[in-house]
Amino acid sequence: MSLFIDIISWACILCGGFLGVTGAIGLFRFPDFYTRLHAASITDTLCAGLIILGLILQAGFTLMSLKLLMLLGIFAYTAPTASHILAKTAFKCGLKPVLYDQKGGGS
Amino acid sequence: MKTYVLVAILACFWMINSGYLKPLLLGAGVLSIITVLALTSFMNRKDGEAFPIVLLSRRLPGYLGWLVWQIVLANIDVVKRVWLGPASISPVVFRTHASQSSEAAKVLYANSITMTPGTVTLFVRDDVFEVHALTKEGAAEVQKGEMDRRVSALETV
Amino acid sequence: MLVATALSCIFVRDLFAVIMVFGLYSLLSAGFFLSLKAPDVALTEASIGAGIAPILMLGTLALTRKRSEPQPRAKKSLRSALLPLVVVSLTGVALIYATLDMPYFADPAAPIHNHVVPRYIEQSGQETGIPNIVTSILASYRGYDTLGEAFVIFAAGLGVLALLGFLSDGSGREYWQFEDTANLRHHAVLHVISKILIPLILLYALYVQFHGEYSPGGGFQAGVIFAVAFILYALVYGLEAAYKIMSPVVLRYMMVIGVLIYGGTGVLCLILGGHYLEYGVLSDYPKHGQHIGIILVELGVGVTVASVMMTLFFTFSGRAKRSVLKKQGVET
Amino acid sequence: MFLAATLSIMTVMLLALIRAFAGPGLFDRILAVNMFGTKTVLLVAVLSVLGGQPTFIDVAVVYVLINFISIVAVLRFFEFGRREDEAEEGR
Repeated sequence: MSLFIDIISWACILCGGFLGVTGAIGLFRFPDFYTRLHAASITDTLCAGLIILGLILQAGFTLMSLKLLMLLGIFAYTAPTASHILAKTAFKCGLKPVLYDQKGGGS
Repeated sequence: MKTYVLVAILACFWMINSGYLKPLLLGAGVLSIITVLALTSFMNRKDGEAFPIVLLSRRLPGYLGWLVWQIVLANIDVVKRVWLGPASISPVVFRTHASQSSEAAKVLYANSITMTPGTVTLFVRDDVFEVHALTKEGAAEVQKGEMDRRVSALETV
Repeated sequence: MLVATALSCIFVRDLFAVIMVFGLYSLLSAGFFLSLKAPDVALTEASIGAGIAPILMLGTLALTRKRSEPQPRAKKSLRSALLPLVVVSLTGVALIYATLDMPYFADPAAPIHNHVVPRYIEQSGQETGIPNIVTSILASYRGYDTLGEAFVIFAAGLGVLALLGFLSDGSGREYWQFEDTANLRHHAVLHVISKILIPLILLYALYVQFHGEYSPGGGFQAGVIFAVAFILYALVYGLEAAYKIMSPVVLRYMMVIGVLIYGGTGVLCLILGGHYLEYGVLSDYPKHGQHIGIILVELGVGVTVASVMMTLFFTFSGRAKRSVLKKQGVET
Repeated sequence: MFLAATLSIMTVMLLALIRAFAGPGLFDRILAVNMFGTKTVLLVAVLSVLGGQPTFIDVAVVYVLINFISIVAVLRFFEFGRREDEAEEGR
């Protein structure tokens, strides 16, 4: 049973790590700020979630896992807000009008 | 009612953090919670915005579960596109209507949109959201309005 | 990790983005402290280095920006922030040079490892009855030092006040309100989120405050986190609203009260027949007395730090905001 | 295996750092810094589980909060600064 939990937690952590690296690569591959924001949001959500989930499984039911859960909660709470205001301020500042891909082809 | 919920949240927060059951520390916790409550109620009175709770709904756990699943799906999609390269994306900006009545529910909706990779809420103006989506498909997904409907359903307790 | 730290060190001169890189640097070094198993230091670094310092620097930047406004290169005035930076980095180089004379890292023969540390580590648990060694050292063995630090912070707050002064109530008031209502609509997300977040942060600060003896933390960190909650409030709801919650006058009193709590604890010990800051006499049982003393002292430190930090922030951003608004007022 | 987690997070941090230095625009930098911060939090969480010390998570929580607030501060600052620039242009 503990082996089973171990395997699941390792799978979670590994997937999380993979997602994180993917997000970071997306940070380089995508053309403009807003699209990069999407790539970053992968790492903010599922990557963080999976890694913390894996850690929780690893820690077992202790105070530590509760704290980790709380961390995840706060994280899930602040991360989208942070990216939202980031996008909004960028949008508001008008420094980077969005790169319409399909429109770029049209006009 | 809202105060009770806030107290419950704060108490949980304290217990999770502290983990000590000594009377001295519990006393300190009670004291802290009272202090925080006093401060927040003071703030609320000053700025006239109450503590927002949509979180009382019974459907919230169900919604969160659905949201997590949505996030997983969207993640897979975005990851695929990262590896496929920039050619596979088609960023669009579009407007969507939020049918929620309360501010807090709207914010929940906006944040849910942001949280799902591939879509980011750019702007909230009254009940119109401006959303940036990585792909046309993602945009269409939001405009179908399922998430909107689900968040609205949360409001009716 | 070290490589990355060094990298950020080198690139720090690059741009106006210096502040953000500085925040990064703080985070990194905090992580470094953490990997050395020094959570107390890491927490301090995280809250002060990564949190307060960039915010205050932003405030300062807004100020300097305003100051260099009359100069012809007004547009590029941001670069003027670069000069102090170069000076600071030169100082840093000098400091690094100085550290060359210090004992090698983790050298067991270094004086610090032979003198008081063994005693602290081995006996602090028994002598003070407090699990967290760092706290017991700071507040008990080194009570005077910490008292001095509290006074230094107090003095810093006073200095800034004396130099910049609180906002004198001028014509700026109506502009603030205008600005606040303008922001209110567009920041709905931020408002709702911070509404929930602020109580949590406040409670967290108090948690850090009261658990200084058990886990990393204590007055300094708690004060900073507490102040950060208010700064968030000020950022989201506008300075004017924050003034209403925590008026500058109250803050000034709080600064004094905080220092007085610390000093008063010492005096109380004197009255009860002990030495200055000898907490053992505060209760029938020395350990219990230590406990009470440390809690009081930490409270004093926390109050001082929180109020000084808020004062700094309010003063800086108040100045910056006023200058901007004044300019706008002139134009319209 | 913890090594794998640590390594991947560090890779992400490194990439984000490069993005922060190379990033063409201001907002790219902020984005990278934000990402860096969140990854630091993860790293701290991993370290705390690795060391078996729940108190480390306190540090992580402080990071999350501080990171969020500094992002808000930076953005508010630029919003504000922009208004100033606008005023300048309007003159």
